Amino acid sequence: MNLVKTTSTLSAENISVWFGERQVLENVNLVFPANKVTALIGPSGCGKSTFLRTLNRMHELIPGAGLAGSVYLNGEDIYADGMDAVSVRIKVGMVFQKPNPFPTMSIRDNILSGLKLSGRKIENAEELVETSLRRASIWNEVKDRLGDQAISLSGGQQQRLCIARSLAMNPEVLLMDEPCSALDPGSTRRIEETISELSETMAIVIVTHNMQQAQRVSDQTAFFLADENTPGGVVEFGSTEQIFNGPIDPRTNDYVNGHFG
Amino acid sequence: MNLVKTTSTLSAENISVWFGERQVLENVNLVFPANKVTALIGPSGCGKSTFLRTLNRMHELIPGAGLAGSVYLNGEDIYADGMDAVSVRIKVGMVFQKPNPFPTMSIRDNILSGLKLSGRKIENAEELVETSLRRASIWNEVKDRLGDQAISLSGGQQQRLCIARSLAMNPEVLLMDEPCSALDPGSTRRIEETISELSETMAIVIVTHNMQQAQRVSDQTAFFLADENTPGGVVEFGSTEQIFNGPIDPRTNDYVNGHFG
Amino acid sequence: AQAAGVSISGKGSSFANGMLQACAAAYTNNNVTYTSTGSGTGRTEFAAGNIQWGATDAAYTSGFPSSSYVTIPLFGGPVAFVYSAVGVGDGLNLTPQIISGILKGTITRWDDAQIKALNTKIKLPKKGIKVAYRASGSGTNSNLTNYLNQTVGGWVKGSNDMVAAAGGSGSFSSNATSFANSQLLAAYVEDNSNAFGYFDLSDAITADVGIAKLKNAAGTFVAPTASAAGRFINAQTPITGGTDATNGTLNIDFTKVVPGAYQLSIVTYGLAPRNASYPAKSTNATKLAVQDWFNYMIKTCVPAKAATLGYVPIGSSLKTAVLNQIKTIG
Amino acid sequence: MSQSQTKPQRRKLSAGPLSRGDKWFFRTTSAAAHFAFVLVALVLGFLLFQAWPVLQSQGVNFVLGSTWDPDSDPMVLQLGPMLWGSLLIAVLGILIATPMAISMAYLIVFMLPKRWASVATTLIDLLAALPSVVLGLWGLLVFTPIAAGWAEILNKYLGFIPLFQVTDPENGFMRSPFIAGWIVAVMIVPIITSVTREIFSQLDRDLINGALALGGSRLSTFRRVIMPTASSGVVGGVLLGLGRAVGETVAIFYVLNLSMEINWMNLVEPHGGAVASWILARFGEASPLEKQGLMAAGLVLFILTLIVNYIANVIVNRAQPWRKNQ
Amino acid sequence: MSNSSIRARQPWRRANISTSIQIVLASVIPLPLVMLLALLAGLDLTMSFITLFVPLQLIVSSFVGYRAFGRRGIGDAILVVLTIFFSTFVLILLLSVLYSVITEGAKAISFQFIGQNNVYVSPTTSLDYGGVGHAILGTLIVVLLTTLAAVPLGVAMAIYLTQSQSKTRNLVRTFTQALSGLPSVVSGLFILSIIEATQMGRSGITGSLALFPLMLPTVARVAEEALRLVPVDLRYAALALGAPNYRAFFQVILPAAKSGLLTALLLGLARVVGETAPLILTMNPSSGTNLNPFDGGMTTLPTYIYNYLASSYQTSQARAWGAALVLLMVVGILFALARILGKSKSKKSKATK
Ligand SMILES: Nc1ncnc2c1ncn2[C@@H]1O[C@H](COP(=O)(O)OP(=O)(O)OP(=O)(O)O)[C@@H](O)[C@H]1O
Ligand SMILES: Nc1ncnc2c1ncn2[C@@H]1O[C@H](COP(=O)(O)OP(=O)(O)OP(=O)(O)O)[C@@H](O)[C@H]1O
Ligand SMILES: [Mg+2]
Ligand SMILES: [Mg+2]
Repeated sequence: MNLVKTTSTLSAENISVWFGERQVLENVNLVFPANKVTALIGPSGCGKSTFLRTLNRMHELIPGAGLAGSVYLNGEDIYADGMDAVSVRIKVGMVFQKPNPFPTMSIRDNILSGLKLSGRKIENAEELVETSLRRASIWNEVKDRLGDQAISLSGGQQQRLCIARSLAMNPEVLLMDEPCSALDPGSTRRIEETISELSETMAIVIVTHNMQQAQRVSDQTAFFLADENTPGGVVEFGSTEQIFNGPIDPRTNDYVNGHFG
Repeated sequence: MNLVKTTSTLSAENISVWFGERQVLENVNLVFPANKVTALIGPSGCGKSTFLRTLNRMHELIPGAGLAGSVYLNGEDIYADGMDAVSVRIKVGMVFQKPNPFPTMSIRDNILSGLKLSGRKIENAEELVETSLRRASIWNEVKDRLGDQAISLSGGQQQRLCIARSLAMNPEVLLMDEPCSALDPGSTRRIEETISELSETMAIVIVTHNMQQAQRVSDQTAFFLADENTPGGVVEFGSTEQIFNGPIDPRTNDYVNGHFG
Repeated sequence: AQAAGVSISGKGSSFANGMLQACAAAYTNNNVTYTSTGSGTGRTEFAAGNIQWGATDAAYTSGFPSSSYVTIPLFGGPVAFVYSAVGVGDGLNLTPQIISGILKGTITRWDDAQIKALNTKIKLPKKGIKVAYRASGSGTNSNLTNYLNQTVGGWVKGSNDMVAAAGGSGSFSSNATSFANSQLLAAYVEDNSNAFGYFDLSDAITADVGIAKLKNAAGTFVAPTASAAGRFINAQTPITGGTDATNGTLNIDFTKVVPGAYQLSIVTYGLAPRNASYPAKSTNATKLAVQDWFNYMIKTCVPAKAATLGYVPIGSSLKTAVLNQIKTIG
Repeated sequence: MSQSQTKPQRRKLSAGPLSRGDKWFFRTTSAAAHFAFVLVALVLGFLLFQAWPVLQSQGVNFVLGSTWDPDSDPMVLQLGPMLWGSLLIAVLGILIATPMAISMAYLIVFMLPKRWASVATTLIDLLAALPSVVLGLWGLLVFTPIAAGWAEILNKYLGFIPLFQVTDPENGFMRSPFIAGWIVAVMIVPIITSVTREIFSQLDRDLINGALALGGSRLSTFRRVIMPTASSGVVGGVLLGLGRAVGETVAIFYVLNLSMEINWMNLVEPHGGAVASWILARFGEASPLEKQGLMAAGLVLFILTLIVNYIANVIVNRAQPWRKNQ
Repeated sequence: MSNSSIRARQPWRRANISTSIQIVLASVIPLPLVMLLALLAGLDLTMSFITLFVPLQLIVSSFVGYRAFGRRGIGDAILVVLTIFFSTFVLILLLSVLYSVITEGAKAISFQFIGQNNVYVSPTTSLDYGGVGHAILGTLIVVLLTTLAAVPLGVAMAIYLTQSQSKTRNLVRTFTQALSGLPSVVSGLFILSIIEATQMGRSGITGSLALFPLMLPTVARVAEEALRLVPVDLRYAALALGAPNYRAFFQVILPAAKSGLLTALLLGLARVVGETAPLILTMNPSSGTNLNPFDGGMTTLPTYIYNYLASSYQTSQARAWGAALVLLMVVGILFALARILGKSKSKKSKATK
């Protein structure tokens, strides 16, 4: 799989990943262009989440983690010497599978938490809170109770709050790890809408188990697979249209048509 | 939906369920005829597992649980006064989402555990172990190490062991709650084969999130749905063929075609 | 090591601890356990019937056992005034008046004029005195109070014949530090410079402290030694023909003029049951064992070991009376 | 599709007869469990029975007054200085122990590599079981001279603060509430560390990862996410330590100069109080009447720990909805 | 696609390592400096450490942190330095306890010290005679009796708290917790008041009774946790197979929780084995060996220490230290056992996941 490094916002080159002695990913090459949504699909345990975490240097927090290859953000290697992990994470936002708002903070403080945590000055706090919540399409639901505890929200609202929290940092890339798997249909629909809107201003990478969701929201799709006892890797990567309607690899075909998993 | 109570093995009538004051199911009517596989599908949290647990009186183990309606096993109300929960559970077996063999017992003892636990005599132990393991299509894999700890098996094998453990009790109905969701494709395929074979001798009820699986294994399908803050219920119930290819309710159509969840 | 006979346990005087432990260890007819708790505890525990025998430096004046019992003088010894004043060796000269002043907090410095006047040859430290005293009910305290009250005056006793010390209404300076038993007190004086305290001579010999000379009624300064204490004790008169409470005790007069005597010397009494049903956990065998144990102490152990440990055996003038007292146990 | 218009009737569940074995199983265990009530009632009952005459005759002054004179007629038994001393020492112990325990827990959970973390955990758990008599032994013979040195320095340089004032600096700095506080701190540090470590390690990792993914640094994550989320649990651990500190007997007995003269806050002044040690010191030679007074002191002490425990419970269980899901 | 020559690397380490080196250097340099200053000024070592070394260390580390990470480096450096400082400080204190007990205790300890009793021992007897054998036996007997009552009862409580659905569970839990706050001296007073009310006299059994209210809540609490750790799935699986509750408990839950319950037992033992105050109130000491818990005095290791600590004789203090070391060894053995059992448990539960 030969990908040309073009004007891409984020690209992963020859990424291999280890946990201790065990290799779980081998030679992954993917490019995530600006303003595009990329879906990562594949059966459980094939390394999607792990790969996602290498993209904003969350991977290194796990003791014994190992990595080979490079990740370029606008041409700069985020693993280069002297590159500060914190500055990378500020540019590459992340939303987790389980909504994880800070339980001790109000809705408003959750939005501002990123700035406070990274020690940046907050100007125009009110405006920032409103824009972020609006972009995550949750403003209308919470505008009257910004002071309430974040956990008083429903699961779907919490997840959109977490998205808003990331947006407040104004990231260049947003990583989402199965953001809807714990949510009801209504919330799922709303988050999918949010994703389409956000893709106008940033690159988005989303891991999902839901084939229909991948088809609905993504522009390009990468199919990960790990055979038993071998490291996982990308089997096929291309436009979503192609992956779902004309996959080249028979395993991709099997997977997207629900023959396993 | 008017169902005639005929030669059915198990039937649920007007089942409503509460947790404390919160009602999570309302008025569910379903019939599970002998030798048929029934799939329960629906988005997360709509009450499928809860309903399943009312069918063998596992529901009552949760503090604050409430129930209305009746469940008939061969015409007898299993919730009737003087009916012993233990005797119901012996007739209606259950397999859980996460494989849960008894970790302190060997494979062999796991198979016999049901009889020992329910205080029944064990005759022909060896024969029973073999038949049960054969029916769960795991005999060949474990026949040489029946004395090993059950947890030394792989996830898929453990799940089939749990099925075998239920089969050793010779149940009239087998309930399965997402038995494959934690398993790899190969194990999934084998369990699906087991289900088809078993359906020749008992009624099977299976909860699944995998639409393809429901289509592959079941004869009839019930679609559950719960709108926000209202109790869940059955939206549509019919032959699997009809539910997937000609659903009457538009919500069923949306769901089976992956438009939410 | 398994002892023959029965087990008898006693509690009480920490003043007597050194002597009693030594005798208990050497005694083989029965198994004797002695726990140094302070005379007060010894007496209440004996009165409550919790132990088979007791040891006290002050006889009962209240809280009597509910049954008949015997009080037996076992041995005596001096109470030493000790200090750890830097640069001062043994032999600081002290009077009852100075001691009373130090304990009450009216004399607070080592270089106080009154002390200086008596110790012209010693270079006293220009430091405050850290006073340490016994807080729990002890025979040492009781005798000290009697002594100071008779020689200086103004010292009052509380219940159980002890100084009411810790409550603040007592006679000790509120800056003084209190200790539950004399061994803790000894450790304190040893570890602290410029401290002052008092305890039995046997502890004083083992501890690394200075020992003061005390002015006696005859007007001479005498160091606490077994023989000096013996002179004082053997000059006291025993009481007979009274009650259980008084019989066997000595009528100690701290103002008595005895040449060469160390004035603050005290006597340890053994307590033993006389009633068959007392104490609650006693049997006849245990009473015989107590009898045998006391006989052993008076006849064998104390005369042999007292001198090296800093105690005084009962003098020959008293011995017959004491042995007769022991016969009434049981 | 559903035909029932009337509200469905809830049925009685578990209607079936329990087997004989189960009946016995539940009866026996339930009897055992309810023995907890019996035991608490017995302790309170017996102590109250013994203490009643004293409580009645002394009234509220039993806890407020500061004279303990079993010789006067009528007897005056007032526990004030001991109660206050117990609290003073316990609070001092907590103030010393808490920052250390939190540091230790943070070190173990967030800084040490796994192997060292488990070594440290074992060590701390072991030290939590140090018998207090051993601690007293160490306190008396090893620690007191050292801590007296610290107290002297504090008095020398910070003597203008009432906390570190003494009436007579010549008097040595031993056997003060300051030293007892340190001993108590050494005793409860492992307990608080254990609880805090447990809570830190059970913190939702997603929450910490969330903070790190938002560009949080070590300090900001600790201050804004870890501590606020763990605080109520940590407070629970601290109060557990406080309960222990208030009830500590032998260790304090060895290192404190017990005095009925109240010491409000002069930490390095060589006298103070502690109810439990007072009981131990007095009971041996107490007359039957004074013994009743000591029983009353025990009762008051137990009630004090009950109150501390109750507050701990309330704080730990107070609105923490994010814990319910776990 | 696969390229077998690639190796696992940790690129993020590089930055960390250079910072770490700077931090280590920064920590090492102030140390001799401060020592020298302290030596010259004749300052107390702990004090100079606190007043000079720590502030110096804070400044240097903040500087290094700032150079590596900018402003946030300052805060992180301060956090790290303070954490390490406080932890080290408290560890030194705690280890000093262990160190004192071990070095001082080692002087007294010998086979004869562990084996012999105390009958022929006086304060001046040399350390070659007598020992704590009787106290070890006394401790074992008293604690064993407590255990016989507290463990079955505590485990039964834990069963009730985890297996039944009864409404009084929370109340039982609250009371158990209240009991766990019972000061040990109060427990002693409680039994003492019973002794005095019933005239039963003191013996080993009264000591055991005084320990009982202290051990019970510990066992109940830890046992409850151990039973709670057994996945509820297992219980449901057993019940779904038609097991009555008691069979599900004894055949499935109990075997799975066995090591956890043993931990409960050992922690309960550790809670009471060092108790002193309640035993002083409720038992008479004995210098001889007494194996009859219903009659006569009995010495336990803590009361032995307590009594010997009350003596200024060198040998007596040495005996107290020796007994403390023996006591610590007993506690240590209990903990090692608990730890080993706890380990095998966690391995098992990992394997089930
Ligand atoms: N912290 C870790 N330590 C060791 N191995 C890990 C760790 N996290 C994940 N793994 C292993 O790495 C492999 C990939 O895991 P990962 O979570 O990335 O899979 P995934 O594709 O996200 O699966 P899922 O769809 O279930 O989320 C798995 O085999 C997993 O067991
Ligand atoms: N023990 C319980 N106590 C209270 N509420 C419960 C309990 N178990 C389930 N519920 C609630 O009942 C509803 C139905 O839950 P249930 O587990 O039956 O859903 P489900 O359809 O099986 O979902 P899933 O597909 O995620 O397994 C949910 O809203 C859930 O929150
Ligand atoms: Mg994942
Ligand atoms: Mg479910």
